[in-house]
Amino acid sequence: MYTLSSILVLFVFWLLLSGNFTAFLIAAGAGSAIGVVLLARRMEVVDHEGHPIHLSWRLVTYWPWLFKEIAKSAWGVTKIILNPRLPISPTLVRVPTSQKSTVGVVTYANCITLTPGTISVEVKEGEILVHALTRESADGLLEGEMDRRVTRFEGRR
Amino acid sequence: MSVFVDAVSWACLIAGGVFCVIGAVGLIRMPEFFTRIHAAGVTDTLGAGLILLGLMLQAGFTLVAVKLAMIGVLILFTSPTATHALAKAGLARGLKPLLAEDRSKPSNP
Amino acid sequence: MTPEATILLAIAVPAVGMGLIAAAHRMPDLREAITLATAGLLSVLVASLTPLVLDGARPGVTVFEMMPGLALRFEVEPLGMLFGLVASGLWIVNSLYSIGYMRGNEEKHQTRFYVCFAGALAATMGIAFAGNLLTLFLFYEALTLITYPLVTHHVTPGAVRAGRLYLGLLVGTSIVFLLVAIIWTWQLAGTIDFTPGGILGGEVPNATVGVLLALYVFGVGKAAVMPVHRWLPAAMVAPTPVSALLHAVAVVKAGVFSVLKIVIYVFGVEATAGVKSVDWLPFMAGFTIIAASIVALRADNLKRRLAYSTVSQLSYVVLAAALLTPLSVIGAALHIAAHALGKITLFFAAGAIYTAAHKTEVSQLDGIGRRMPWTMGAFTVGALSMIGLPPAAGFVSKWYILQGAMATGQWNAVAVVVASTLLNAGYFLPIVYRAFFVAPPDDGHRAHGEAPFTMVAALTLTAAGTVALFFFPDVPLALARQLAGG
Amino acid sequence: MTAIANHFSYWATLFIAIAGLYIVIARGNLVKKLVGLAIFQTSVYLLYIAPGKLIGGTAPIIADKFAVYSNPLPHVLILTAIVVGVATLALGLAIVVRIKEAYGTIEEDEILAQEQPALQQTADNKM
Amino acid sequence: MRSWRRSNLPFSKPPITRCNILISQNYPILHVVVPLIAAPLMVLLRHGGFAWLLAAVASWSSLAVSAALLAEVAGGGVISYAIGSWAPPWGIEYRIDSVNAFLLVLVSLIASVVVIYCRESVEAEVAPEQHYLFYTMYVLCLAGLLGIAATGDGFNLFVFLEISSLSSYVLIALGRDRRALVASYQYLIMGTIGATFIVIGVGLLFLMTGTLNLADMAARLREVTDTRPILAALAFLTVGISLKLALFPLHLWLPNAYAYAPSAVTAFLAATATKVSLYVLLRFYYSVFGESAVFIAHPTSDILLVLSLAAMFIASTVAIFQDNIKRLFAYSSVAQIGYITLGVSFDSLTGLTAAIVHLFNHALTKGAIFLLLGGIALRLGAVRFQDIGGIARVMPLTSFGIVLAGLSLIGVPGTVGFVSKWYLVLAAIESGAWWLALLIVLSSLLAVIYVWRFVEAAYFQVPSASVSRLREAPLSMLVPAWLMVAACLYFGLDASLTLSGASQAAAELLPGSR
Amino acid sequence: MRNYLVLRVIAKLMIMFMVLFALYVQFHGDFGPGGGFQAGVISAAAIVFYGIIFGLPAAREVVPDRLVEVMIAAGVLLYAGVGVAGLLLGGNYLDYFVLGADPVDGQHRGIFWIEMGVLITVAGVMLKIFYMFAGRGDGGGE
Amino acid sequence: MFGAAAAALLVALALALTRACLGPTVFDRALAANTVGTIAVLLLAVIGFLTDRPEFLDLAIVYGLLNVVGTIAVLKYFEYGNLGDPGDAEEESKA
Ligand code: NA
Ligand code: NA
Repeated sequence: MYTLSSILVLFVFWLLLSGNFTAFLIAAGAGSAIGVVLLARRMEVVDHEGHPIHLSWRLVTYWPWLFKEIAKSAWGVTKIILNPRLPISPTLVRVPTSQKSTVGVVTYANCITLTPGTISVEVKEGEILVHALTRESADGLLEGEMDRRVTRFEGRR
Repeated sequence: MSVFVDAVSWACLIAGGVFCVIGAVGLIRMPEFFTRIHAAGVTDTLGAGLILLGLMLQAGFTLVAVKLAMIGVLILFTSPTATHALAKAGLARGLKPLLAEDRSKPSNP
Repeated sequence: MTPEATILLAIAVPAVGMGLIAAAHRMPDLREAITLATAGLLSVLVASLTPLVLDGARPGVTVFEMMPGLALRFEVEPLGMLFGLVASGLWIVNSLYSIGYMRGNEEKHQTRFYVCFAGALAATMGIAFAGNLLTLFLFYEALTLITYPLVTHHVTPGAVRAGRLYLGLLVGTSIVFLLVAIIWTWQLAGTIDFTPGGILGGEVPNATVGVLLALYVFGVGKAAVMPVHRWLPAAMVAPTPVSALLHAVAVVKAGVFSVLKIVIYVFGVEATAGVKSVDWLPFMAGFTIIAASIVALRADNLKRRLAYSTVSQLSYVVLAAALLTPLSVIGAALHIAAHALGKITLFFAAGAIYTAAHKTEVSQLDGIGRRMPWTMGAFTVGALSMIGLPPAAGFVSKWYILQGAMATGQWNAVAVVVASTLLNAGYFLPIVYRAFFVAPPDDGHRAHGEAPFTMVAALTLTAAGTVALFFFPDVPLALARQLAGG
Repeated sequence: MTAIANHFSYWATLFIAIAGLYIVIARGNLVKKLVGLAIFQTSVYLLYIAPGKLIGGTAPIIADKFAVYSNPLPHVLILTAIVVGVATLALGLAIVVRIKEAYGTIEEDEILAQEQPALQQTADNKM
Repeated sequence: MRSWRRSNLPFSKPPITRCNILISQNYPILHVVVPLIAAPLMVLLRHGGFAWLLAAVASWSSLAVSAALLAEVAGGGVISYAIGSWAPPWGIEYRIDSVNAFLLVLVSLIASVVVIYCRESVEAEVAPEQHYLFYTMYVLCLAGLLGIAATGDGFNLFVFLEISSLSSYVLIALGRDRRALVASYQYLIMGTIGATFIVIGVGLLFLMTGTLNLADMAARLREVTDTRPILAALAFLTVGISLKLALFPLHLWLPNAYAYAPSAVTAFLAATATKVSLYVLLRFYYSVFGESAVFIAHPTSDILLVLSLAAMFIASTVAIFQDNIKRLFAYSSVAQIGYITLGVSFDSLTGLTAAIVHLFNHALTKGAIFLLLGGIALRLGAVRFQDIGGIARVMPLTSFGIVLAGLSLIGVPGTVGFVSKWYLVLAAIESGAWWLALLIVLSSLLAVIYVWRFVEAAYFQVPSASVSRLREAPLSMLVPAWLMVAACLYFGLDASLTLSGASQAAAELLPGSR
Repeated sequence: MRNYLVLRVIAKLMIMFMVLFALYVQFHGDFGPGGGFQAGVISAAAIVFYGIIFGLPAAREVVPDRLVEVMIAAGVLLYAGVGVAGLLLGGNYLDYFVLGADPVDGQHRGIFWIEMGVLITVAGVMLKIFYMFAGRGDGGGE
Repeated sequence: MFGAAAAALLVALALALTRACLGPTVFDRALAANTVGTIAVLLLAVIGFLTDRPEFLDLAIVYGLLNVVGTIAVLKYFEYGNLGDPGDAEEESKA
């Protein structure tokens, strides 16, 4: 199941990259996709973690929100950097997580890191240790908006 | 249309370049390692995103745009991963963050 | 057999002899027989060439080209003929003597000794018959190297030191001066073939001729002109047959032979006669003659005295060559032969004394003539030849040298010869006197007689030769005259 | 403009080369020396990146459907130089690893110090 | 000039007549390709004995091909071979003339002789599981050296230089003494700096001329007006090549590398690597920059002269005081390289002939010495003076071979060293510097001292118990070594072949003075 | 590091795409030289990435040491073989033009196989280097 | 305009390199190097447009991939002392 869908995804990826549709290149693409998946099976990386195909359609709703958040917080950090007084108040904080799957937790952790002003430092059972540039961004994270959205994005299986 | 797209794309490129510089300035200005990571984040997100967007607008709906998008996705996935790994490694190797407040202590006896 | 083949054989025979001697190293008798046979064969070969040369022929053979325009070439001319005769003839006698000496003193490494000796003769033949400077240089160096194991025969620290000096001075001077001189000559004249009348004549600036001559004279370290004479006394650590080889048969003779040959065939006697820049050479030679004689006078060690005598006598040849007159050149050539016979007799005698009586110092020789009459008789003949008194060969050669000097009015040279004759007498006659006219000390030493028979036979033979050369100098003289006649 | 570019590449080459060489010479740590060497080699890439007068103008990679490409393409040269540099660095590191196993250190002076007693000993033996 | 596949277009379509294989047409590349193909085969098969056989076959075929090439160009011809049929200057050109054909024969000859020797020597000195690696690196090194000699392309030259260098670093590091590692590391650092200098020099020329083809570069350099970058290129190349050829004082890597490498490697490298570097120097000086640009416009001659004299005297003096005999002869190599560069510094036909003929002669001499020392190393484990006392009694052939080759180092007539010395002194006298002639011969007296240290140790000392137990080196090592010794004597007595080759090559480089 | 959650998940996601991208570069690089090199570097980087995250033994299981050596040799042999093929077909060494029915075709084939050789060798060499150092050393640096 | 973006990126690059040189800790340098990598990727893309050679994008992708592998390799080295340690001992997982 994962194998077949992986081959398909890789083949589409190939076609996107290639843009050339000669018989040779299409054949090469198909062959490459199959070969890569065979190698990946050897590595045992073709599973729900390595190939989270089930999440793909939810990206459509999640990413725009994420981009907005990134832009907002990046602007906040920019102001801090450009402020001559450098008004920072670095804070370490533990953020609880509500995701069920590893992919979900990783997504949440990476989203925390991706939004400037907060970085996930350690991912642990049920919580993430976060370093925030200011108290405010730490507080913002603790409100749990992102946590809820990632959990929703992860979906229930 | 093309003028408008051009204008937007120029704006994106300039803004992206500026954010990149700001991130780099932050890299210099910030007092210690963990705070510097946040500054680098500006370059990685807003700077990179805007520049790639500007370039994509220039490229139009072509293969080049697809590749630019791919670079964007690549950065989107790898940048936080690398940053996180850095922060984790720093902490693990005994690098003490400069803190105004440590709210992690209570739950970490 | 063609003369060309004979020339090549003259070099090949001792070389092959080396191999045979080495192969027979477990059978001493066979080994010594091979040595004698080789020596005899060589003498016959060389002698067979003599009539040709006396008839004016100059047989030659080019073996191959070593470098473009520079061949390995042999050519027999009168001087080389004379040297070849002396060397090959004395090798027989020396071999005879060596057998007695080496066995009598129970020397080690006897095979190596005979092998190297044969090799030295091969190299000497190459020098004698060299047709150009390159060939001469090749065999000159070969002679140095092949005699090195002979000089260091005893492998004592002293022998190793002497070997270092021997090698350092001879190889050093030959590479630093002689080689440069040869290449310079080649560059100036476009040839380095030995040519009657010389090859440098005319075109070369006078000053250059003087510098070149200096390079040659000091480059040929074997001629032992002061100050490059020091290897010769040092080499006295070697067994007596080796000393005989060095002093009479091959090494130093090869040196003065080379100097004479270069003066005659490279510079040219007539061509160089008026050149001012070579005037230093007679002085250098004269100084060596006198200085070495004085050292000899003060030496108590018999072999050391003989060694310095050699240094002095060699410079006779150099002086004679430097006089640049036909008569003195005849004298020089004859002196090579005369000194060879006389000095080998003296060394044989010294070796015989050492073998029979284990005495090395002059002061120990009181009355020894009574126990070793043959030996000391021969010694006396040799001493007379050194001094230059009849009826010894030394008289003939000195006579020609003096005549040459006087004919051209080089009175300094005359004075040197006369003075050195007195000095020679001063350090040889006391030995003869002690041996025969002073009573032996009563120190309870065991009685001894003559040395082993082969040794006595050999030294008697050479003493007889010394006298014979006085009475019948025809062949050498004829050869030498050809030389002077150009 | 080309001239400026050319000169820029000269100076950049020179600067990086000197910096790299300085590290090679000044550092006693064998790995750091190799890093310096790698930096030194980097200078070459810069030099080849600014070819003033390539035969036939720009070097095409994909030009038309079928085109002749000439061999002295800067990026091929740089690529080759990189390959050589990587190989050198890897070999150097491999040697350093074995030096570390043999001597227990990768500091030049400490290695020398270990060899020095050996020299001393040979001198003593000779006495 | 004769072009083997003449093409006027950037590429030319050769007449497609399949299977008209003329192997001889491809000689200019085959001598490099054969060892290059042999190397991966060895890795694939991973078998020491097979690797040796393959290395031997590769070396011998390279020798055969090189000899055929030399015969082809001996008359003064030039063979131009376009890789991939891309006509020069677009493609990589291989260009064989009498200069590099001479070198090709030398290098492949040495390789062919040493490879026989390797059989027993490598068995003893290299761990069994690394034998295939040894031979892989050996043929790679050979291919690199041959490639340097054959190629007419500046960058390709750098690539082959690095192939040979990298493989020689590995070969040196395979030595059993741990100091081999440090030596290899030092050589790697110095060699890489040298190679990088060279590629910077080539790059500067590339920037100025837009071409990497050396012949083409030479033609275009005449038109370049801005000479400062060219001067810089000259300086970079000179320093870089001097590092590779161990010109004093850039020789510091050499003594340890030679002393601690496996014996076969020392012999092979000593006989070939520095010689090939010297060829590169000559090629750039005479064929690319041109004689006038190098020697007349700049004091190159004087600089070379001073450095050469320093090498001759200082390195020889240092050699005298070495205890490790391999190190001694390594320093002697530095000195002998000084003789070669001295010949170059005269900038005359005779001087260049002397340099080239000494290049050949010294390769034979040092090859022989290091091969024979390898025999001692095999039996004794070490080649230090305090260990070899009296060794001539138990290893007479080995010892005598070293003495004969040592005589060649001194320059005794009848050996190749004499021929070299003759021409060097002649060149010095021709240039009017007879004091230089004296210095040349004076410096060879230092060789007398260090060679005689060996003679006295080997012949005049009483063998210790450990020495007495030794046997003569095995035949498979003695035969190659004595082949070299015999060559030292043969070409010393009859130098017409080597000298005609050398003077032809010199005339090729110095066309004006023919 | 296989228990390092974030890295593990991201690595699993990326590795397949990296290898595929490498092959993309390889197959689209036949007009420009260097494709093989980049492809080799990327595919090796993918394996190295895997090795870093999942450990050297795991990487060695996927690509054994012997395979790495064979890759290096086979790549070089392929490269040289193409050259010899040109030679055997009557052209010069590395002559692509004789490899196909017409020169253009021949050039395509020639470059393709050459680049394949480069890919295999470069990937092999990079892995060899990684294997050589990954198991050793304990922070020789600062 | 691409030129302006490129110039801005060069400035950013210089600043990041400054941090890489200043350190002071290894992690600062690694962070700076990672940022340099990101900027270099962008710069490559912009240069592709500037010189009209789209193949630079492939180069950018390659660089981006290697950048992340390199950063993580460096981190692993400093955390574990070598690159090959499977690191099973570490407890972090919740899965
Ligand atoms: Na963040
Ligand atoms: Na962030």
